[in-house]
Amino acid sequence: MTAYIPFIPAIPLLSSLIIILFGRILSKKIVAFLGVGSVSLSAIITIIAGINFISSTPENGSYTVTVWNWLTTGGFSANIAFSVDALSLIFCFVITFVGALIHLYSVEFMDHDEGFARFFAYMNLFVSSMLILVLADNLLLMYLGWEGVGLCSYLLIGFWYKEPENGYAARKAFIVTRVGDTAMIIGLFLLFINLGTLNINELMQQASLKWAVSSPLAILSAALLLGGALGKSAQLPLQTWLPDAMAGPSPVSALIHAATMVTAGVYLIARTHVLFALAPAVQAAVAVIGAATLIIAGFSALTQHDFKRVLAYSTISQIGYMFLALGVGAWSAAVFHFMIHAFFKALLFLGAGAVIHLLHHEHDMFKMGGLWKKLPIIFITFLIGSASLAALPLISAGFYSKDAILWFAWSSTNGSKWLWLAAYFGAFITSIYTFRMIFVTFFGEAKTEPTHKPGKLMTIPLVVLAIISLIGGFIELPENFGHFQIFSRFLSTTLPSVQLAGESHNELLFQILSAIASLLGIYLAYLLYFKKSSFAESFSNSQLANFFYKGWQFDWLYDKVFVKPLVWLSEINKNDFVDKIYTAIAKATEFLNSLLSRTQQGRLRWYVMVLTAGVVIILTFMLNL
Amino acid sequence: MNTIFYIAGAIALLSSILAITNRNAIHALLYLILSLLSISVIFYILGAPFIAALEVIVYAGAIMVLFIFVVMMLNIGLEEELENKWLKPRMWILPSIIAAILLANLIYALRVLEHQTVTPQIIQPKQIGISLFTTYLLAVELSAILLLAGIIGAYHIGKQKKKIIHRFLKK
Amino acid sequence: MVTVSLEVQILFAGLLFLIGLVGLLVRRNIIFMLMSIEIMLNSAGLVFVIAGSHWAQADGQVMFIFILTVAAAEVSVGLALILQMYHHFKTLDADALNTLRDKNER
Amino acid sequence: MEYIFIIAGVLLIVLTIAAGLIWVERRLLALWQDRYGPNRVGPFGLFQVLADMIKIFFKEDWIPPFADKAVFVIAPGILMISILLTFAIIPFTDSFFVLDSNIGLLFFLGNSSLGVYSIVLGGWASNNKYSLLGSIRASAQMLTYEVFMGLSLMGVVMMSDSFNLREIVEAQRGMWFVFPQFIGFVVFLIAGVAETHRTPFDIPEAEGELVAGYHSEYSGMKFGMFFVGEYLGVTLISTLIVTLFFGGWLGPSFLPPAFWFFFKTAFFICFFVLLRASLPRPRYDQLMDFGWKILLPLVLLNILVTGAIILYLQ
Repeated sequence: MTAYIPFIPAIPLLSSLIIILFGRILSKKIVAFLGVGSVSLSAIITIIAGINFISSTPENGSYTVTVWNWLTTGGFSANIAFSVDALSLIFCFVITFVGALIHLYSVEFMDHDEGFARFFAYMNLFVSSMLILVLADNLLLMYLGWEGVGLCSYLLIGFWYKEPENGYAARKAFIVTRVGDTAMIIGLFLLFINLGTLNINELMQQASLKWAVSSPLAILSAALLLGGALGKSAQLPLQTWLPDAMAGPSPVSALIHAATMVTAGVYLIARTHVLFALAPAVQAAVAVIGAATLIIAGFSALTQHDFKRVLAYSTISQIGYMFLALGVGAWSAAVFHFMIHAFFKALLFLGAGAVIHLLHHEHDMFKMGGLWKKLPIIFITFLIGSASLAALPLISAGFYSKDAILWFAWSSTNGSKWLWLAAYFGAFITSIYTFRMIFVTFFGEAKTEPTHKPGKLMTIPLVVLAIISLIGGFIELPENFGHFQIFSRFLSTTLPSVQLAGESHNELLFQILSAIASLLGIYLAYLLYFKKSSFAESFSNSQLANFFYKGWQFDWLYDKVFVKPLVWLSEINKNDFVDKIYTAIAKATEFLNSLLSRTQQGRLRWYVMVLTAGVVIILTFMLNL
Repeated sequence: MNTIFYIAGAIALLSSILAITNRNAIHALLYLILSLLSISVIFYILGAPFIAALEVIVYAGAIMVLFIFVVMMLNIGLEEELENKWLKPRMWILPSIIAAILLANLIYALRVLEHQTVTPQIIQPKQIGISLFTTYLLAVELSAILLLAGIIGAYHIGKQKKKIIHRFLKK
Repeated sequence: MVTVSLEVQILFAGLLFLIGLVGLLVRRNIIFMLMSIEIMLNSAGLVFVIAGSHWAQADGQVMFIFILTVAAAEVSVGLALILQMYHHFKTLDADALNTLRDKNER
Repeated sequence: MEYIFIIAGVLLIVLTIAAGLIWVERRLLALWQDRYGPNRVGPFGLFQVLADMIKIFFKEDWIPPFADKAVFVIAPGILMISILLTFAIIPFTDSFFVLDSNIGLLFFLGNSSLGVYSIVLGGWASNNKYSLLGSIRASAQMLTYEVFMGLSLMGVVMMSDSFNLREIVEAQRGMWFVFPQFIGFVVFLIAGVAETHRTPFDIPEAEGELVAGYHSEYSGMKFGMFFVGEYLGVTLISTLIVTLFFGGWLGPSFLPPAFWFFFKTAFFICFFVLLRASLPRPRYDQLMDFGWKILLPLVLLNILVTGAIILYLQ
């Protein structure tokens, strides 16, 4: 029954290998068929696995499929083993389903690109790595997937490598996430040394057995893992790479930098939630970081001109929501928001990509406008996605997921009103910048003409995702709204449910409040950007806006704090004074060598003489002693 | 028989000394062959007739012919003045000292033998053959490989590239 | 058969070895060096045969056969090398083969 | 004392035969090549040998001034000594032999390998380029053919279980080894011709190209020694072929064993002369190729098969 699980990551991997090896000789059709087909096949298998899982859920909530023993050394052993539970199934579903749609979209999007085969090879490799990441039953294998997605991200950001800036963005993404990855691998070492295993289930059991709540080791290891999660998920203070990562093709942004890879941090924290529960301080930090990130990124999104950069900051902000949810212990709310976010953000990126694609690669929103008549399907789907992002009440899926987070930020035991306030304010900003995007791009006077209508391959994924973004929220309804909670029940086998501080609060009040925030944001955007209020003009020219536009100057800060001192240090150490010691050793050796080399004069007889004399001397001593 | 031993031994030592001091390569080789033949005599009277025959066939008959062959091919042997330049009397000092120390060591070590006399028995070729192909079978195989390597090595090293190339083949 | 004492026999072999050794150390002509090596090898074989006849065992003579094998291989390769050397350096001077020495010194 | 008589007898017989062969060969060559041989001195030219000997003894014994004198003088002696010594191990009859040695065959091989020196040194000491070329050829040829001369005899040794020639003859009472060891016999015959460097393997002297090769500087009795040495070699190889492959002195008892031995030997000597009379001389590289590429594998195969059959029959 479970034997097919390994095929979920294996099929894209195989397809990737085939395309890498034979990409040059295969025709575009075959490459496209392989690329899309493999991911679709994985999606089908995932759905079958999901149905099987629901119909016969294992007792402890997960089952493991061991493929083979990867390595065994000393007391350590790691298997290539895949663990299936509700959490990984949801992630798998999102990855393969959204992945398949994005692949389909890419067939048209990348049609005229010379790197067509290369693109699909990377994408398939990415899907495979991401699936390994979420299915891994031990942290080492997970780390393999973790680095695999990092690699694919690097490759795909720099996909159009002929532009130097793209390469720079790719390197930036790689290096910044590397900071987090380093913390994470140290965390893995720490866990292994103290708990003796990297198998996630055993690890969680051992941790809860051996470590008390708030014990230093628990805090340290949770903090280190959090470091990895921050890097991958572009959270404060490692968020600077994601906006630049938009240099990659739009499907890449949709799949990697919105839907899947950047949520790996969410997955990691959810997966190791036991550890975080043991370290309340770190968990609180998660919440605070999430809240801070969502506001900072929201403000940045407000001022961007580049279509995709708005969405990138929005992604950072939305992941901030997920982190907030994780931080307050609302695990299932975080995962729910991840899923919904994956749908609508992929939709938004694909829509934005389509617009950019059709407008001669024009990225600046203010050079677009009036597109709603010319590209109606894209407009409608984009509007649905935006509604979801802005959490338009009742009809959008985003409302339900974000509302849950807002509610738990207030009401859970770990929550506080400050967190709620931040999240609430964030939601308000979200709806402003979302509809700023809509009004600027799709309304007003037309500035650029689209070249042609999008093809079927591009519109079908948009429509499908739009439908899901509309109805996806109904699988999890708040308690006061019919209390229809398939999703959290499904997840409850894996993740604990949120603990509420008290029952006294009225959930409905909060829903109304967030609805007001959302609608108010939309109205404000309407005033500022549809009616062209002069305030918008003056604001966008202000210092503050520039500050926000530059992403709160984090790049500048890092340049001053890390890069410049390092360059300065390297400069003063130009002559490598530490090396002087070694040079001295080398010089001394060289001198000794020159002494010795006098004996190496190339005279055979001299060598024989010395050899013989040596033997004679030794023999004399041996005989007489 | 002891007399034969002493005579053959004396000839062997003398001809060896002449071999290493001679200026002429062919003469030296002849002295060396003489030395080998007298050692072969010693082998014979020590009860090793097979080895004596091998010494003559292989050592004196084949290996030394190779030497002579090479010396003849290089057409050397009449370079007395060069050898005189190479063989200055003071060159003998250090080697002689080393040899003297070694000889002293040898004599010192030999005192443990305490005048043991030997009454050798003749060992027939058959015994050697049986010993070779049972106890030392592996060593025989290894020597076969060694000889093969020697053949190939000598062939490869000794091969000379054609120095004269046809003018059309020159660059 | 021979009744010369073992001591004298081994001394004889030892003297032969020393003659070869001195020859090896003194001669500059590489052919003579190879010849001296042959003398030494031969004397080593002689000791084996003496020992074999002392204990009336075939092993000593077997060892001599192996020495013979080694000598044959050594001489064939050695002479091929000498041929090459002569063609390369136009001399048989062993001291001429010093192109691998450290040129910076001396 | 008896010992000395035997040695003297053997020497006398052998040398007489060798000297007589000079006449025999010339007469036989004349017969086969349809011309006159020596027929003036004495009946049938029989005293031609004597006349030649007188001439050779009284000729000026000239040593070239550019020659290496000592080696020049020693060289022909080595040939004579090595061949004459080998006759010591030939069992002419059951009781008439010089040495009954356990390593008889090895003694022959050792001496034949020493015989090379005479030609090599003779050619080198002459200090003449033709002589040198001849001796280089000779050393290469003899080294080559010595290898499988020794190997070709190993089949015989395996079958008779001994190096002792008398025992080898005794072992042929049932059947001459020429039948089971036919390959060995053929190879030994060819190698024997090459060892004595007679036509067709007389490349070291090759009058046409090397003006008599290694002995072109020799004259007088030294040349005579080379000359007689060749006939001694022919005799020696013939006696060995007879001893090793044709049952030695064995034969029907109505005639003495000595007769059978000399009869068979005479047959092979005549065969050698016939070879000279009928075969042309091959090229040098053909000779070497033939040796290494045909005879050597053949001999090794012979040893392998013989060993396998002996093992099987045990």
